[in-house]
Amino acid sequence: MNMITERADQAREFFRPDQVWPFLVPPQQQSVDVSKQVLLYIEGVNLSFDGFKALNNLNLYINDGELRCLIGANGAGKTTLMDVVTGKTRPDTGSVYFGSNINLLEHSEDEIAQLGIGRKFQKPTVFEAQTVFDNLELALKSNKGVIATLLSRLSPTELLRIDEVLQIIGLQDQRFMLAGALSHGQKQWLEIGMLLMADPRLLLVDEPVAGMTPQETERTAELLTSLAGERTVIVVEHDMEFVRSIARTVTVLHQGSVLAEGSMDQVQNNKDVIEVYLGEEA
Amino acid sequence: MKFNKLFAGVTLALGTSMISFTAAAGDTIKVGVLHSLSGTMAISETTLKDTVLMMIDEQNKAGGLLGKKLEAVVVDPASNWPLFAEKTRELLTKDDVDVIFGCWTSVSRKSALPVLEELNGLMFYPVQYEGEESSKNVFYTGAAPNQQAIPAVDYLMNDLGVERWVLAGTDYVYPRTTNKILEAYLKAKGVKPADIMVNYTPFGHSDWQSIVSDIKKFGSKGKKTAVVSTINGDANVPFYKELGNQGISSEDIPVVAFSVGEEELSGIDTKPLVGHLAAWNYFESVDTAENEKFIDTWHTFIKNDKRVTNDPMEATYIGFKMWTQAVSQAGTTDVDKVEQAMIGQKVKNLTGGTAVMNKNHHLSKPVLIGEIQDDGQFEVVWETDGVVPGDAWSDYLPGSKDLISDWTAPIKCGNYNVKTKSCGGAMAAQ
Amino acid sequence: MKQILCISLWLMGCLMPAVSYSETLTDALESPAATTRTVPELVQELTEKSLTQAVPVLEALEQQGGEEMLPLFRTMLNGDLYYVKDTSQVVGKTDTAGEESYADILTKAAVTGLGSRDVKKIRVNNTLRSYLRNAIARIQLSSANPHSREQAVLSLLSELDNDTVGQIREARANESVEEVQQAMDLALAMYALDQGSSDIEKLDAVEGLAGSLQPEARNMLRKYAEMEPDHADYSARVSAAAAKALERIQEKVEFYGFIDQLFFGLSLGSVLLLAAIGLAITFGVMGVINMAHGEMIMLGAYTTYVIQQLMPNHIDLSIWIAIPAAFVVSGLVGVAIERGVIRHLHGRPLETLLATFGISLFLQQLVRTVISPQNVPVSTPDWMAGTLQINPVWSLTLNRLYILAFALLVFFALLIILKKTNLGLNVRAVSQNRAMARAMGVRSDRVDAMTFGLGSGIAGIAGVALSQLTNVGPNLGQSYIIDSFMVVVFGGVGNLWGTLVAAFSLGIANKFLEPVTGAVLASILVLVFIILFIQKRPKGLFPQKGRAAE
Amino acid sequence: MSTSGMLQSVFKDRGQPGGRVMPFVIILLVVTVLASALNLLTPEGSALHVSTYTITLLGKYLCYAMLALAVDVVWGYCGILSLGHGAFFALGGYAMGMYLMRQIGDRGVYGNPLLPDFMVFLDWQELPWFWLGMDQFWVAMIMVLLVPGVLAYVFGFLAFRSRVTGVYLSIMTQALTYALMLAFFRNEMGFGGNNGLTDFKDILGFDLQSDTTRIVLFLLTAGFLCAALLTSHWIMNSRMGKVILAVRDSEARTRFIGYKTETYKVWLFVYSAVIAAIAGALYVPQVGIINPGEFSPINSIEVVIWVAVGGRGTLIGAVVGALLVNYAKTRFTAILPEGWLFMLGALFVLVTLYLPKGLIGLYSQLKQQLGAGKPAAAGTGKSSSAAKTEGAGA
Repeated sequence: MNMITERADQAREFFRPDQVWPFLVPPQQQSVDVSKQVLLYIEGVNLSFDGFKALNNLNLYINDGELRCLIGANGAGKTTLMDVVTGKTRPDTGSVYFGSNINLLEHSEDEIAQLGIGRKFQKPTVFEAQTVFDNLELALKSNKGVIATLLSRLSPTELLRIDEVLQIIGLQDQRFMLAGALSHGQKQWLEIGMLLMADPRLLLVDEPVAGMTPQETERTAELLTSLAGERTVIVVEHDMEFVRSIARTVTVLHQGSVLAEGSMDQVQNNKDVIEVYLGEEA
Repeated sequence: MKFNKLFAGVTLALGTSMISFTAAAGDTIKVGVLHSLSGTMAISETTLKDTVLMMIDEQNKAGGLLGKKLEAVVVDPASNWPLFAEKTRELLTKDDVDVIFGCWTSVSRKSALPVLEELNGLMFYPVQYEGEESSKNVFYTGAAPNQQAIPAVDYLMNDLGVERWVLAGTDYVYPRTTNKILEAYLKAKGVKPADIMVNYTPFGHSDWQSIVSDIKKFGSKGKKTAVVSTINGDANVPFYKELGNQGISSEDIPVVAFSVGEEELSGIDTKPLVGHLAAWNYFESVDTAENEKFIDTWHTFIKNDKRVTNDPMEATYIGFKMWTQAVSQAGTTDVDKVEQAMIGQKVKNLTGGTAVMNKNHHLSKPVLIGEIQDDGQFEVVWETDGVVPGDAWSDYLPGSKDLISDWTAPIKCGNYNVKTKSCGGAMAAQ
Repeated sequence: MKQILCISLWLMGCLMPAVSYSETLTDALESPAATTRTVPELVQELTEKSLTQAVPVLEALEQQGGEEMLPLFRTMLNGDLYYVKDTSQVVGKTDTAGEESYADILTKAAVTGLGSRDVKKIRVNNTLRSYLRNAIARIQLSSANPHSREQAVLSLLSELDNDTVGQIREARANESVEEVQQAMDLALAMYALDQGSSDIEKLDAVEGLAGSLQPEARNMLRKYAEMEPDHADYSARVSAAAAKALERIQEKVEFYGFIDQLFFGLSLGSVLLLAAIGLAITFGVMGVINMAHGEMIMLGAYTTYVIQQLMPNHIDLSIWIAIPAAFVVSGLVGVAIERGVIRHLHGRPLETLLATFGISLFLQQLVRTVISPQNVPVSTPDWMAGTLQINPVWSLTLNRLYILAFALLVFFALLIILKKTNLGLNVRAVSQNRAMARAMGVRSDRVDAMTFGLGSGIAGIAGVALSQLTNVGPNLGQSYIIDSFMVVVFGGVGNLWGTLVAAFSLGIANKFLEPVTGAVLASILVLVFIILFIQKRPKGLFPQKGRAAE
Repeated sequence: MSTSGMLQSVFKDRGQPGGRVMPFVIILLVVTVLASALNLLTPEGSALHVSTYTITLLGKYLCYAMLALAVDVVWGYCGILSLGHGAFFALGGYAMGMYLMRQIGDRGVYGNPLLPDFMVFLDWQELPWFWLGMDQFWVAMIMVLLVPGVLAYVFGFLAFRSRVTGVYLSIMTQALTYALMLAFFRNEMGFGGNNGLTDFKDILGFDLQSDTTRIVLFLLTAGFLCAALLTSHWIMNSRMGKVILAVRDSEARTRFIGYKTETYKVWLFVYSAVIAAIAGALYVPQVGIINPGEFSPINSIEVVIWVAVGGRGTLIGAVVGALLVNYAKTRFTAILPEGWLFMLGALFVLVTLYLPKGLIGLYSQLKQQLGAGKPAAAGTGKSSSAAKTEGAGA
């Protein structure tokens, strides 16, 4: 008898008219908590592929609004680190937090992107079969559900935003050209433009100036510096000149963990860094 | 530019094909041939197409029919069941054929049947099948279950003293129905359910280890055991091979098959099959003057001395002969008249005796049981005393035991219920 | 009834030629069938009698000729007994190395100058065959060869009667070989259980049967174990003892049944392994989806057929020639496909899939047109036929055993090729990093062709093995293609060991499911399982790890 | 989006793959209506008469065209090469077949009012549960949509969530249809085994063998095909369409800009499966039989080649490809039965090697080459280099 009433209670609870079932509640967009000034926490992250330690007890904190450069030799773990932050790869151990409240390891790539983390790949990846305009439209910060995209139409403000970004990346004249027909440098710009469309809180930029002319490099440097402050930017780059031109803080990765951190000059005079780089050269 | 040429070639090919297709015939009687020439069934059916062509050739040499030449219209339903319906419609409406010889599998017949009935066509179906059908528009010249399965079981039971039965078949309608009938028949003969093992395998089953091992265990219980096999086509070779490999000889556990004939044996290494049995209405090895002539004509026609003859070929032969006789008798190729004239037609069997077309559109034929020899032929070990009339509806199935088929007046019905004295199903609605 | 009596009397005559020869002869003389015909006359009669009339003639022959009739009976049982059309002389055919020769069946004198058209076969049917087999067994009870004696006793187990048992008892006294003694004891125990006069005798007999796995012994025990209490022979003690003995035997039988099933599974696994292993190379290592893989198998099987047609008299050897030939044929076709089509579709796996599917349709139709749309016969060499009888309830079929061994051999050979040879090194280099391998001077296009040729060639070898198990026809390849892909995907692409494990586990799973669900449902369940498994672990059982695998 | 908006997008040529469909839809409708009118209104034997045989043949082609469209939607636009779409087609067909079977009622040969004939002679005593309610047209129609839809959803959900892509997915779809084929071949399943379902009498009370019913079915098929074309066009031109193309070209990138790609793929897969199922449901009453052969993997692969011939990633291409290849098949199997498989095999190879964009691609290429001669069209020259981009990578 007791059990029956218990069950009935459970059922009543389940069908309460004043509440929606938990699985029907739309997931709330969490806002990032940056009260401690830190936007990205990476703590004790380990990751190995078939015995090769790609990331080795890596600790890294990125402040809100910072522009940080990551440098390091090939295989130091730079790209892998980006993979971990954007959800492409799960670390074996460790934690990655966005702000102090969002555990990035619980989210998938698309959710992380929606949280406001944008990424530019080493090799420019744009949707080559679609126009520049469509590429930007796709990247637009908007509701990205199936029904929403099926029924959506561009609002005037959105159109304006696209025009604005086209202006920034200098592709106004190519707006209806297929992205596949762009030059390498233009694709780089388009990808940056797509990042801008998404209006992200944190940008991960992997070798943005590879294959760019000196003028383009200069413009990129300007753009990235201008973005910092309002947004947080992490740049991975080999071009030391470029790094020097934009960086305030530089982090050196080596064999999957942080070797040194500081201003460009500090890092260049760091004993460990010199040893590793000279050692490699020798 | 390469594409242009290719494209032009395709267009040209399509164009010419349309022209060649409209070659019209003069005053001829058209005979439709509806056998798969490609796809999985082509192996069996191509032979029947050639048989019909041979018969037409012979008939034309003998002066044609009603003073007209016969003309074959061959189409290829490509072993694709819906295509059988489509091609039937093509034959009956586009080509205006007077009769169709065709189909092998039950499903192809079932597919063509509604079209035949709708357009009032006439078809001869030459393959042993599960029965349970009688259409006004179809004549069934192959064996019904009571002309193949039941005599075979009688032989095993009475002459070989078989007490335990394995009913092994491919999982489709012919084995299912045949085995249902046999199970009922065996039980009526006092066989205990524990002494019957039924097993179904998919088409083309090739790994027979477990099943043969089960049969071996089933057969080692001290009673004489036999396998009644309705295993279809491709699956047979691995089955017999496995039997041989597991050391089961035809003396221990004989297998009697209903789908293994000369044609099937010609494609396999017969060593493991020697001594096993098959039940048919015809064997190439039967020594009669008619058969010898038939085989000779066949070898001349097909220009290959090694080609064998088989039961469905004889069924085609009988069907064709009967049709020509019925057309001559009716003096027309009109379907309704020919249909009435068909009933009672007699044609000499190739194996001796006379086949008679019954009121139910099935034949009365003798039943033979042969043992497989290592040259791919059968040695007749037993035959029925006289002819056995084909049953459209089995007496051993609960659904059909009250049904008969009689296409003569006054019944004129394919599924007449003798209890309710009424014509069931679709006929009732008309 | 009288006939039966006569037969048993003759039988005695055969069994005890020294003791009561004259006695039986007189008896036999009285029977209607046995007039005083001589052996040659009787043999002559065989050429005239129809199948149903032949048994009495054989009976007479057995009775008169005794052991001398063995060659005649054996030849007849094998279907090698002929008679010369012109002279009615009865001859036996021997087939050595494809040369047919005939010899008079009684005098053994060679008869030369006969072709297959000059002789007619003396036909046998099942009734005759089983009669001949038993007659041979009866004659052989006194054979000099202990193995023949044992076989003779065992084949008589199913029809023990008073006289046979008498003979066995007699022979037992003089028997010195242990195996034969055991067989004879078994026969005697069976007889004692069935015909024994006292419970004690019967209980003794049950004891004697308790360890035996012979199905006849089991049947006898079962008869008593399951005997209804109202039966005349019923005895509660015997019945209980028999039931207990039966239970013990049943345990053993079940154990061997399990082993049997395991072997079936391994055997099916070996077939899957053979079919899939070539694919494991082309798909796994090169990443090329070759839908024409099944047709490579088919070509191998057809190669076997063609070789057998070319050397019809050396079937035993044909397989050994077919293996390298099939490798070469399928391998060359593979290379041609790679050079002609796949090369142009590099890095477009879905297009490759479609193009190779087209090739598979093309090859099937080619075989239909060139050879025949029908299945073609491929003979099994004698050394592959038959079983390895380990005990009465457990035997391994030889062809399956060979194919299992062969599959493993091919597998390990391939493993060595990939691990230890230069080609293997190049293959691995190209599959891991094409650009780098090229920079190192590896001719990647050549390696691609070689790899594809290797995979296809191995498929060809699989075809040789499959030709021994199943139909050789244009559709042969199609029936294995889906299974092959399943095995490779399940095992983990690019991992040969994975393919091995996957093939055997799928084979075994299939065979253990089959008795429960039936063959069709078993294959459906295995398919569904793989589909679900791949969702869980998209990279298979043994995935390649690391960034290279992305 | 309003209807007018939808129409607007349909007429708007944005250089998207697929291009304009409205002219094609209009042509299609005109031709079918004309053919129907000629069949019904002109006497037999008249030069203008279109025979019922031709109508059923065309009806069949249109069903195949719809199936091809379904495959194209997932393969051409989203890079999901399904080698198992025949399964959805057949399931839709079976649902319709079950309804038609129940419609026979007591007119079967055994006169059993409840059980279809094949159940009677297999000695079944009662209707299996999944046959219940199938005598109601609306239940059957729901099943036509629901069963394939749910199967596609479950399969897609599992596969796309665990990121099974490319050839793996193709092989899995093939295994799916193969497993279904084996299952439907089993007589115990209660779908008539190898014989399938046949001997249908009428649909919603209309005699299936009357010319009028055939014409109505034929027109319905054309109507559904046009509706599917328009809907697909609308989807592909919405932002969702752009996301789908993006998924095809770089799924990872699409994810990194915040789209849950698996959801898009699942729903597109379901949409495509439903189109295939409707095609199957329309196919069955027109050809008069449905049997497990429709599940055979080879059928599904053939559909892919229709799409490839016509031009994948263009809606019209799929339809044109299906019509052309099937017409050629009908013609060539009549003339040269043995030659057809050679042709089909060669078609597979040639199209993948030399015509990656199919006939539609060839057509636009030719048009462009001709146009390039005129100075006015010089501006479009650059986009031709994009034609090299291969759509359906793994």
